[in-house]
Amino acid sequence: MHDLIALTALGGADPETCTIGSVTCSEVPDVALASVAARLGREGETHSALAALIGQKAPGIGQFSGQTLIAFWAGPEQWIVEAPFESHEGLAELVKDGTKDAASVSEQTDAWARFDLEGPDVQSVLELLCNLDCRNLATGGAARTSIHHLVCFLLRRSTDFFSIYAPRSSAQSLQHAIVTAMKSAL
Amino acid sequence: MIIQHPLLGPRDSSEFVYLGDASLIDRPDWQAENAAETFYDYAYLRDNPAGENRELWFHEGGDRSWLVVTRNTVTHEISKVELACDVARMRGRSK
Amino acid sequence: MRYSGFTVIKEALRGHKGWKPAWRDPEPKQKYDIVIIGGGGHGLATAHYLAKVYGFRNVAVIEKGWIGGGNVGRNTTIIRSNYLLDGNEPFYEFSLKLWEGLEQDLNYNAMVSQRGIINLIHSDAQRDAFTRRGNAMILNGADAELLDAEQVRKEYPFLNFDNARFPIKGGLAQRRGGTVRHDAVAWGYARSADSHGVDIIQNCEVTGFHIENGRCVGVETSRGFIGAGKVGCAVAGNSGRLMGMAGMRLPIESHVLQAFVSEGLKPLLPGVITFGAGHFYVSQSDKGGLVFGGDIDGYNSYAQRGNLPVVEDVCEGGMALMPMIGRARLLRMWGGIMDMSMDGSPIIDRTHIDGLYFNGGWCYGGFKATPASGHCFAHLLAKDEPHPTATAYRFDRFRTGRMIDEKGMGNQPNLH
Amino acid sequence: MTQVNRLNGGQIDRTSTLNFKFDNRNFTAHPGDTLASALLANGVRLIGRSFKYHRPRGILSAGSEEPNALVELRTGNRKEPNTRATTIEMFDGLEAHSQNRWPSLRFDAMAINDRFSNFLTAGFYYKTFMWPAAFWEKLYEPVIRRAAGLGTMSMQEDPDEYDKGFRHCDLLIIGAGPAGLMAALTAGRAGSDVILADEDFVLGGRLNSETYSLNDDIAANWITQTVAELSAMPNVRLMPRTTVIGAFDHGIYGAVERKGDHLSAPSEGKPRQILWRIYSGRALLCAGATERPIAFENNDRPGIMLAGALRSYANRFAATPAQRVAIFTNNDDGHRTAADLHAKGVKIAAVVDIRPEAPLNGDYEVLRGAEVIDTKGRLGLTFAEVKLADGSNRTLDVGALGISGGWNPNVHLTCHQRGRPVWNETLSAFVPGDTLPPGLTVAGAANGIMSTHGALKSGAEAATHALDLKSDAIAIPTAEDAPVTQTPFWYVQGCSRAWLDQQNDVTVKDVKLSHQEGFQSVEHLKRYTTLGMATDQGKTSNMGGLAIMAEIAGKSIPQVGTTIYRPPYTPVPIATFAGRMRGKEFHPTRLTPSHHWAKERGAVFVEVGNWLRAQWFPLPGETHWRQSVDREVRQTRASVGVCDCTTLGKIDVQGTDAADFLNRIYCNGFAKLAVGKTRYGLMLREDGIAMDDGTAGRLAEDHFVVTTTTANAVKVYQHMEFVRQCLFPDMDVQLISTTEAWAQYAVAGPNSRKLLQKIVDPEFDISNDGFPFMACGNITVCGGLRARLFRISFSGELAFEIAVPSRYGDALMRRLMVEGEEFNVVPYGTEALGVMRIEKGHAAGNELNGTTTALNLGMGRMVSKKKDSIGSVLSEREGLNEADALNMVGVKPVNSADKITAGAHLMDASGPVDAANDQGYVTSAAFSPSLNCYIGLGFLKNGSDRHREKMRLVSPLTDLTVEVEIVSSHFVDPEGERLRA
Repeated sequence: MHDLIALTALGGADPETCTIGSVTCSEVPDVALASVAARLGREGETHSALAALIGQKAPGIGQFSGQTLIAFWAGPEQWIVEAPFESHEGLAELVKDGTKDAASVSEQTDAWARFDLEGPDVQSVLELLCNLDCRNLATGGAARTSIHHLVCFLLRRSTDFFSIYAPRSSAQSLQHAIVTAMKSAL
Repeated sequence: MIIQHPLLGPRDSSEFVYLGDASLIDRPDWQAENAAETFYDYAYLRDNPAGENRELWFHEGGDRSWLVVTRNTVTHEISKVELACDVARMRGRSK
Repeated sequence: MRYSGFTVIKEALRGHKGWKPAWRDPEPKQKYDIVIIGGGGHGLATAHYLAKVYGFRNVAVIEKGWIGGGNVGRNTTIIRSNYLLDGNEPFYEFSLKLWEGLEQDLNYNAMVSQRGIINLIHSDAQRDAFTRRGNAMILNGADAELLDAEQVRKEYPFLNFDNARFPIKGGLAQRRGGTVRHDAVAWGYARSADSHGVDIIQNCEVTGFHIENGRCVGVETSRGFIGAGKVGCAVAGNSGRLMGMAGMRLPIESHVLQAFVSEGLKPLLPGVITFGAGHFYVSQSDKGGLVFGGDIDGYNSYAQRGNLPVVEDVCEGGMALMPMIGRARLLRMWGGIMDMSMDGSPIIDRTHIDGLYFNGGWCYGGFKATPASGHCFAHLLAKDEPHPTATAYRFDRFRTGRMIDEKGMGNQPNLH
Repeated sequence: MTQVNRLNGGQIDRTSTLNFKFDNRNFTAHPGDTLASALLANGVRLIGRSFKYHRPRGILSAGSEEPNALVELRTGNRKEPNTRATTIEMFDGLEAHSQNRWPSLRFDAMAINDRFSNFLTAGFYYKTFMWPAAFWEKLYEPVIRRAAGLGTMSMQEDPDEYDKGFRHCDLLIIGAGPAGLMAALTAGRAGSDVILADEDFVLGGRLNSETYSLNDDIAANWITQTVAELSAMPNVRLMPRTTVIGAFDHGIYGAVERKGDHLSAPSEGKPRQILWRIYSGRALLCAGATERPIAFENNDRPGIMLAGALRSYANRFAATPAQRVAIFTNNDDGHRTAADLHAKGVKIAAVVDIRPEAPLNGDYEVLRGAEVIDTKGRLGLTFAEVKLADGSNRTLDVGALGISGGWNPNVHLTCHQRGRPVWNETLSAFVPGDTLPPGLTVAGAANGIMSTHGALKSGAEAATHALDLKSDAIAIPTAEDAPVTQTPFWYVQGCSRAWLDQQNDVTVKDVKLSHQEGFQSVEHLKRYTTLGMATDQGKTSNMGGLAIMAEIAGKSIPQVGTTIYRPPYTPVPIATFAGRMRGKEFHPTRLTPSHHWAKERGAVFVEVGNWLRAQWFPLPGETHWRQSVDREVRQTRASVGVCDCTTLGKIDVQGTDAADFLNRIYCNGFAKLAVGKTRYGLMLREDGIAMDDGTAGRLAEDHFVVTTTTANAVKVYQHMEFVRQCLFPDMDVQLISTTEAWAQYAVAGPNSRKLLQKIVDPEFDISNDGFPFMACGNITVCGGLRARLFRISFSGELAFEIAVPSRYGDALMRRLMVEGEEFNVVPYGTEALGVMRIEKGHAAGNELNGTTTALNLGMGRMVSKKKDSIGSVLSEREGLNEADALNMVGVKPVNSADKITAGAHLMDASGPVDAANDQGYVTSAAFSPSLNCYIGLGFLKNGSDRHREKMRLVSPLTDLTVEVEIVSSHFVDPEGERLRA
């Protein structure tokens, strides 16, 4: 095992969290990510391979599904698989083995910084951040949209619980935007 | 403006990047006799209609699909939105 | 009648009874030597120079609405000649020189105000590019000055020097640049052309060209057929629509550019400022309004209105550059339709149809170009050969690969 | 000072008193007041000065249409010029100053203009100030500019914060008057998602200013009940203090919510205002109507105001401008004002009604068929001169005069998509036309329905219709339903200095002159006289001007036309449109994986697009950046250096057609590239001009890693997706950006291999044979961490680029520094990177400037003619292949002490220096520590054949002329032995 120490997207050894009013924003570094894109004409195989991986039907447009391993829709015939980092640092390899040559797989673990937004008033924060109607993004929904001029993924995990994936290099800017929105709204 | 994404539903046009006339899909044959002329026409001349215009938008802030949007350039009314890859195939493009 | 301080006083003392209409309202004649389509800045300027410089009096300018209602009446009033490429710089410098003598030439005060323009520099690469440009300007006989950050701060201490995302590292200044009262340009040219016998015909829309065996002999209009020895088109924004009537496809797309004005404020901006790291340029009018603008909306449009994203983008640029304007209020926003050409440069040329001439593709360089555009178009119409400063503005440059691409954006009009 | 003109009743909270200052005088007010109502209550009528003649100005209206009562609100860096006293919600400690006057409001020296007004008529400045030419900027203009303008800016940064937000609804209701409230009730009870926005701080609109009863109860009670019911609905969002400023495409509305303007300052972290982008299924305009004045001689004195405004101040704000008041009207509404004021104990001197059959009233005198023909009072109204029906004159001793010329529907938002209002004869006013913004309908007075009952009913109906509700229509409260007809009466015959646009000083006389000089189209009238161009955008003046122009031209008003209104409905602070994107937050900042480490090292950073990159790493004792950069270059070339190049775009290209795809994207061939190899690639735009360059490494048959320049990463990805989806949809290719996933470092210099061998796991052979120049592959480092290794060189040295997952980037950099100590490893920044690539003659952004071709860049032969690639056809155009085309060359000073600067132009060794003799230009220049002199790269006509030619490098802009020699662009190791070592 190598001996290099990882930093979170915000540059710390440990993740940051911030609570204002009823809403908490926390940085979540312990996820592994891999993208899966079906090869031309191999969509069916990719769907079943994906289903085998996440133990559920491959999520449709704008959806995510799974338990330990979760897949969310990223584009036409393209998904991102999410798994606990500790147990799945080599996720891309695992997914590759699962999909064989039916799909193109790329490691995306450190391409993204994840922030979880949780709390009863989360909607009043989100309406200051993103143009989508997050009230209508059902639980289990995944959307790719622009937040603070950044292209992000937005997942609704439960009524008051959203995850935002932002480009890792912009983590600090996004965190600043989220926190100022929280101060403003709460 | 709001673009009715064929897969994702209504999205604010600020999520998209505009390229231009959908005729950019019809790239000429590079080996044709008059390739120089057809490529000049393809690259530079536009119908630029005052009315319905078929145009290419890229969902940069979304699912990275290229769309063909049929939009009225006088009223901005959008009457049709298609995935560009479908349109391209319909127009006989392959590989 | 001749305008002067004296006539103003004289008229005041006799109850302003003597003021005559600035231009006549004639019925169209059967035929003119030259018919110019488009009563905007460029069309009216063309008529003025045709009459005054090239001696053509039997000329008509036909306008579908009211003169000056197009882009000359809806722009940010900036004049400058800070261009890089050989195809452009001599032309825009010629234009600036014409601006400098405009009041006397027209006997009309269009308030040409050479209070200087500064293009700000935010990176070393930008400085290199602006240095090359400044040198090109000087080599073409224009004025240019390279400023460092401290020199800029001296002139504009209220810009964001200390908390900027993209620090100001200097600027390229052209002291002879400035602003002009845009409506007055149209009125001044119209009045002068009219005084030289040109017929200015408003509310007269062209519905078609009359082309007989390859030659254009006149135009069909909402007020009947008007015969013409030559027809010149100067309808930027609507070039595609008009030339379509002659069966032409152009290397042009029509796009909307928004402009903005604030409430009237006491003088605070000495000159024109262009933000180099965002889409924002601003000046202050004589009435005190901050006149500012930014990028085009970016999609083909013939609607003279834009949308919120660009408004916000422009104001973000404004606040990033000069945070002291935060509490100034945006009073009005409007949109103009730009001929966005395939290399960002204009066309002044014959068409494949004899007797039919074209002037367009000005992108958003149109207003500052008005005098030279009119002069050069008049030259082409009068002599059937391009004016020396406009030889590069040909249709065939795209076919032959001789584009004049200042921004290096290629054949994508909305990037120029 | 006591509130001498405070009346009884009203919606003000007398239980608490607020202190405020106007022009440094102390006054008191109550919650519920506006600055305007408070000043009136305190007996203040004179508030400001007009734009051109500096005439004394008071309060004309009680709303956002106010042209006159503009003040500088607040002080210091929160000063807001041109703020309407009529919309300023009173708060304790409020401070305001009058503006556009000097030295004082009561005595304004510039009022001299008024004496010369006869010389300063419309457009006079177009006719003079032309001689001598030079005097315009120097003399005339500065005087004009100082006289013009209104308020002054603080010139300090706005300390407040602003937000932007996005809201979605089924129905957006604009205006919370009777129509708006009924619409909200209807839609709300039906369960629709409703937003009700109103610019006022209390809901109820005009009802708050009237004394009608609803359901035989006072209107206030009905409003309270209704608002209570609406607030209780989870599906209804009430937005008071929110102005809907514009109707944009596809049901998007801009709205400005004032969160902090009624406070002395916004609280910590809270915004002053929020710009909302409201996405509406349908929208309903219930914006009411604006009263219109009548023009007569000297109708602009403080104390002369709209009759409906007088009524608002009396009924809602319990204030009056004076104790003796007269009314001048052409309709019954004026009488309503008289009655209400009388009821409040204000003395009505007379109601002057132009109509011979005007209704009479026992409580006060009504002068039928009479007109106000002049007024007196220098700083405020003292007398009104009335011409009676019998031709005789009578002077009314009054401190205030209410004017009513009828009401104009507020059609503004219906015009925002260039729809034109239509003329309504009964109202003699413009009402919304049939080309409304799609999804918008209009109800109530805004639609020309002037009675309260009509407004309530039309609001309910409009909502039902817009949302297509099952119309079990809800009960409409009973209310007055008087039929409204308005006979047009615009100005009193024979008047000349009668004000139409009171802010811009446009009089009836100016309109006549404008017509006389041929400026007869409405747009010409506006632009020539500036009518309606003031901060109120002509809400109270346009109609009058239009009507008078019509009369002079002998046309009907609709024939003359109307000018359409543009957004915003009322002026909006520029900061509100900017929101949070200010200062350092103007754009997101992208940090590299080694950023925090570099900061520790004291690196100097530079903005590269949105990235922050280390520019150089100064050491103690280094006083000039050149010392640091030269050291970094020398040390790298002598031993080994490390540079963070994560910012280069990285795109994973996979699929069975990946190689084919790259063949189309790049002008040079990729099909035959072996697995485990990397190749330089040049990308052209379809027009044949170079777009970007980079490398593509083949990790597997069906997997390439493409790198782009930092600047073009986004553009190139977009382009590749276009080619994939739009041009070759049946190619089996998948793309994804991995730029951020991998921390990538260049390790360059003769000892780079030795350094890497210390961290690359032993099972991977990176010797020259095992891992030759341009090799690439997946490896592991530091005991099993997955990594990617490329043997490519931008510096010209033996070099590698190594990539590990970003989270380990910081640790890897630190490790390289530790392991490299024995080689005296040096971190280098973008400056040293730039110097070394210039020494090596590699093109970069300055050369790939969007106008250069492969030929210009010396790569003409790379453009393969044997395959179809983007740009190959058009790159063959004659204009791009001329004999004297620009070629990239190296430039060296003949005298090695001379400096070479980028942006300078190349001229022949002798002859004139001008554009005609321009031979080319230098794109990049730097001091080369390796050659110990300045060097440059540039483009020169036919440069490839002109090596060793002596030329002049000139930069008149920076007073530089240097004798230079044209050389090959490869200054260092031209044969490339080092990078193959």
